[in-house]
Amino acid sequence: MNSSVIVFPGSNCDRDVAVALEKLQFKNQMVWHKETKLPKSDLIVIPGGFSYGDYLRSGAIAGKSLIVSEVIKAADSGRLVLGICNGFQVLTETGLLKGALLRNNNLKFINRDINIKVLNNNSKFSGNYKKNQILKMNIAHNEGNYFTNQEHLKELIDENLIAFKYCSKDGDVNEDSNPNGSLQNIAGIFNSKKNILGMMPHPERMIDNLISNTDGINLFTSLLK
Amino acid sequence: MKLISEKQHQLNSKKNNLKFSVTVTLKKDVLDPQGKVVQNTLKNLGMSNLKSVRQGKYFEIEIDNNDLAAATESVDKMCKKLLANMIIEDYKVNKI
Amino acid sequence: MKLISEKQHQLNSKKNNLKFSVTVTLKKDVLDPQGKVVQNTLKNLGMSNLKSVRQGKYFEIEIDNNDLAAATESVDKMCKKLLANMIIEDYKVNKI
Amino acid sequence: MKITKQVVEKHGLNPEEFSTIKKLLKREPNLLELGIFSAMWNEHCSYKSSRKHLKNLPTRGKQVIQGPGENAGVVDIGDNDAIVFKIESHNHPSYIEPYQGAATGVGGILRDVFTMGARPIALLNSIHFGSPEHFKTKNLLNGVVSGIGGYGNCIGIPTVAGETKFNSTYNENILVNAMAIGHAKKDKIFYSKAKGLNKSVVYVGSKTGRDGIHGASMASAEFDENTDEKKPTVQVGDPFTEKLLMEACLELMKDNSIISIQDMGAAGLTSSSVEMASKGELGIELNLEMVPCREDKMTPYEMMLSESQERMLIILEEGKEKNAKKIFDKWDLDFVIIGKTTDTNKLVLKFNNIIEGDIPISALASKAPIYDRKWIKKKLPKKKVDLKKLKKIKFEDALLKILSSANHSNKSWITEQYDQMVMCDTVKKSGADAAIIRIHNKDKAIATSVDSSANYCKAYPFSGGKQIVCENWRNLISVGAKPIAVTNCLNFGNPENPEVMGEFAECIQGIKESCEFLNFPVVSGNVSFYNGTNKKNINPTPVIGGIGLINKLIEPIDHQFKNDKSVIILIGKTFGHLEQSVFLEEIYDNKEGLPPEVNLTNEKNNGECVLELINNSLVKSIHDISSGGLAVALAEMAMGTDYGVKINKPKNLTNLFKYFFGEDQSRYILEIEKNKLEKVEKILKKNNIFYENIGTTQKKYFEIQGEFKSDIKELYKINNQWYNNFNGFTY
Ligand SMILES: Nc1ncnc2c1ncn2[C@@H]1O[C@H](COP(=O)(O)OP(=O)(O)O)[C@@H](O)[C@H]1O
Ligand SMILES: [Mg+2]
Repeated sequence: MNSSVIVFPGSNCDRDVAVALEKLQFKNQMVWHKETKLPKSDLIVIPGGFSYGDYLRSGAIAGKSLIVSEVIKAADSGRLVLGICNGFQVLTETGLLKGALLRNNNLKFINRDINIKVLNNNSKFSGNYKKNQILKMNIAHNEGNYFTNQEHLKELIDENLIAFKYCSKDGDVNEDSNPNGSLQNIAGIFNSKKNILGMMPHPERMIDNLISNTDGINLFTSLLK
Repeated sequence: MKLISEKQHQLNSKKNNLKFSVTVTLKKDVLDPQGKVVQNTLKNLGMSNLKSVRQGKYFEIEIDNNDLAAATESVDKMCKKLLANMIIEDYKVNKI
Repeated sequence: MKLISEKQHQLNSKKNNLKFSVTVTLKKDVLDPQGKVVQNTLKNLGMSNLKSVRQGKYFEIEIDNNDLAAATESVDKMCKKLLANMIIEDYKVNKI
Repeated sequence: MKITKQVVEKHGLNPEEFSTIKKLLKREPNLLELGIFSAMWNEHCSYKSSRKHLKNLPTRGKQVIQGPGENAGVVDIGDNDAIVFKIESHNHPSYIEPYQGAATGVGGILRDVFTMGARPIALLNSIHFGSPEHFKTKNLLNGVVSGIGGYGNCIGIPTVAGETKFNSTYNENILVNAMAIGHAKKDKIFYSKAKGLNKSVVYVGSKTGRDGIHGASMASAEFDENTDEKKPTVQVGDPFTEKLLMEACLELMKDNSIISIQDMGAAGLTSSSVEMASKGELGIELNLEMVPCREDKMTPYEMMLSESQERMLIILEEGKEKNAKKIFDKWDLDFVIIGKTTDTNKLVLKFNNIIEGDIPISALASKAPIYDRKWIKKKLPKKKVDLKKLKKIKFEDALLKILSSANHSNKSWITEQYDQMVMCDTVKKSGADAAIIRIHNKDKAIATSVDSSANYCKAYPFSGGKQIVCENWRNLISVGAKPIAVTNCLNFGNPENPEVMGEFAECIQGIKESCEFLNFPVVSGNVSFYNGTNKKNINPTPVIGGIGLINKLIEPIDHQFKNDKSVIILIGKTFGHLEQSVFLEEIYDNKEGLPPEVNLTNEKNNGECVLELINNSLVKSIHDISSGGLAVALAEMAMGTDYGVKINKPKNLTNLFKYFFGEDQSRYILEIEKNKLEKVEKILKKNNIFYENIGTTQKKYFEIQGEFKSDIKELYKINNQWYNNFNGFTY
């Protein structure tokens, strides 16, 4: 499977996700944001980091770059797009995913291992997980507080488009297990066609027991099916 | 008041520049954690009669153009295109 | 001008609230990395007659007090104590 | 402008120094030249008060590729891999503007590391604040922590370890020391020494603004009531641009274009150009009208003294300019040829073809003043603390009070604000005795930790200096690493005060003895004098940042208990030294007496033997005993795990508090599985190591038999609540 990782000035998890993709047998290419054409790829990844320093709003400026209009075209034609952390923020800024990511409600950057629950495993991205499986993931962000309007929230729920929710070790989804104030503990969502996934936790950080665990592997291997 | 602004305007015209202020604020129904924390902190600092704080962004934009209408329009475009995220934010443009 | 403000004042008095806007901006010679990036982006988006952008913070503050002088003073105090860092920033308070 | 006495004084130069300048120039300097002398001759750049003593530090070793004198130290870790690292202070700016001060401190030290061709792989920090009750502390603490995080997170380098301390000695002068570590190929290290004539001198990075003019001089002057006046010299950091600069420089370094490269740190363009020329024994000529400027109408004086961040100076090989420029264009950074190397041995500054300054390089560098400042030996306290005279306290109350104190509470509320995992090579992060960072794509790793103990150093600078090196060594050993080299940041008061100078000289003597004995050379460092206000100097606070090597990373080890019913072994002798301990400080506010002495022979033997045990996979978990003594160390091993301990009171116990809270050195606690005990004891005996078998792990409870028993969850809670109580709501 071919993948491309888009690199913006200020992206800093680009190498991490490329390592994960290659380790899991993707044929990966890095794509510099100034390029005007995407290489042929089945999966496009927008990595974490601080594109353009997160200045103005996180993801806002990257959302206006040339390559992103190509990503939008690809997404519209059904290609798979994964936005991790800053990538999720970029996807909301481009409108590929609805809603917005606000400042964490404690106004601090949070880097911590948290748990998420797989709400929907019926997607290209999550097929190798079990429904309601609890994963340990790592978050590292300033703006992960997902917000959307009531109408869209209803759509997310009715169409089962919430991919992951923050939860406790035992799977409780409540205020105590919500690290950043995110609406309904949302940690990741799909678009309505489920070919786009945006998520705040970093699956690429969870592929190696020496560093953390291997809970992120299934996200990448799901895609290989 | 008017006098000063006119004078400023003339001054600006000379330099061929117009200056605008833009404020971008979160929509009413969007939670403003920053504002809330500022509010609490101020209360803890003893500002008891504080009722509410909302926080937003502020921009000062200089345009190299002395056609006020055109300049205003282009600032408005900047807001829509980049400065404000219309899903969660409102903006206001003022000539200064 | 005076008239409006008085009327507003009366209106506010009823609600017993006064509202202020505060803008906090970086001092003139201080680097504004955010403004710089915003400026470059706008230019890249084709806003060719843009001369400069400086970014700052904006606050809307409601005070539960109908004594304008006292309220203004307390907002001023908030700026000095918390909202602005006087070493690198300036602030402005306006009654709105 | 006429150079009056006042103008000279304002530049921080005394009358003797000024007359030396006139002699060196054989004329009066103009204002630009005076500014340049002032920048180069101040403490920060010239090390004029410290140089004489720094010479005593051991800097050599088989593992050392580059010792002090370059942007950072370089050590060999085998397989053509090298580690580049350094620590630096940003104390004064951080006190004035905590967020930006701390952020630019991180930015500065990162540039020191990637200038040498290394990709930064980890950040550390040592931060010292005034007492928690002091009205400024909260704001400074929150600002500094978010500034460190703000910069490191944005640029994408994990912040993996550090230390945070509170003491009223820092009420008016906090300490913010940042350390950066990079990885380079041994055969591809870049230096600042210029070579060759007529080579292009290139300016890259951010534009020059009016910020930080006189910043370097500020860093070397005490605070006083007029500190406010110095305020506008704080710089705003731009981590985004630094990230671009870093990537662009590392990209350019891939081929052979660079002759010499130097970041513009304190004293900006001045110190970078002088340093390159001085090391290369060349001259440099700059055309200042070429300097990319942020503001209109900047003068040569402002350009030469600006401390705008995120800039570099590069000397390029002939013909490489075009390609190099392409790289910087790609990253949207300025790239301008602003001058050339010459054979004049002078710094010549032209502005629109008019010579504005002309100074022999040697006058700025090798002929800068060096002082042999007066210093006096510390008078040693004679008194021993008489425990019988102190109010009685229960063991339980003492332990809980220490665990809930500002200094010993859990610091995860800080470390969670730092991205510790980005780059995906962080094997052990903050919370461990030392962090472990894997070398990318390899199965070896480095360990790193920063340590200080200002109370010990205040009481007896010589043993304090010895102790911090050993503590750092112990922390590295405790994660299974072989200690290889250190960097150091020496934070002291006013060097013109003979007592302060004495503290400085003696601390260095202590550091020297330990480093020499342990083959733990100093490869880089930084001196920060004039920490204090209105003649009140801070306690001497040298900070040691150490690097250790783990050759084969199989089963990384840490200090958290792993199993039920393991045997707990205490290595090293416990005499019960309580003077200068946390126990006396926290419970009785008593700061009398001498700090514990380190026996270097025991230190080395114990450490090497522990390392042997770890390397033979005989140890389940391990923790060194530092401030707080045995009780606190045991609690730290238990908190956050499912296992506590059951400790037997020793038979020959003279005093419970001495045994459990004494801070005798060179000690470790080891968790050993029962079936491995025999093997372990054999190795310990073979090496003549003193050890005691003090108890076992058990589920759920932390217990000192007949004295104290608590659920470890309870201890954990207490250990974690300090910050929330302190902070409440913050901005
Ligand atoms: N400012 C900080 N930044 C990063 N890590 C920190 C900081 N302060 C404390 N820590 C971490 O907290 C832990 C405890 O610190 P400390 O008590 O100084 O450890 P030790 O006694 O082992 O030197 C260490 O793992 C250290 O890395
Ligand atoms: Mg330790």
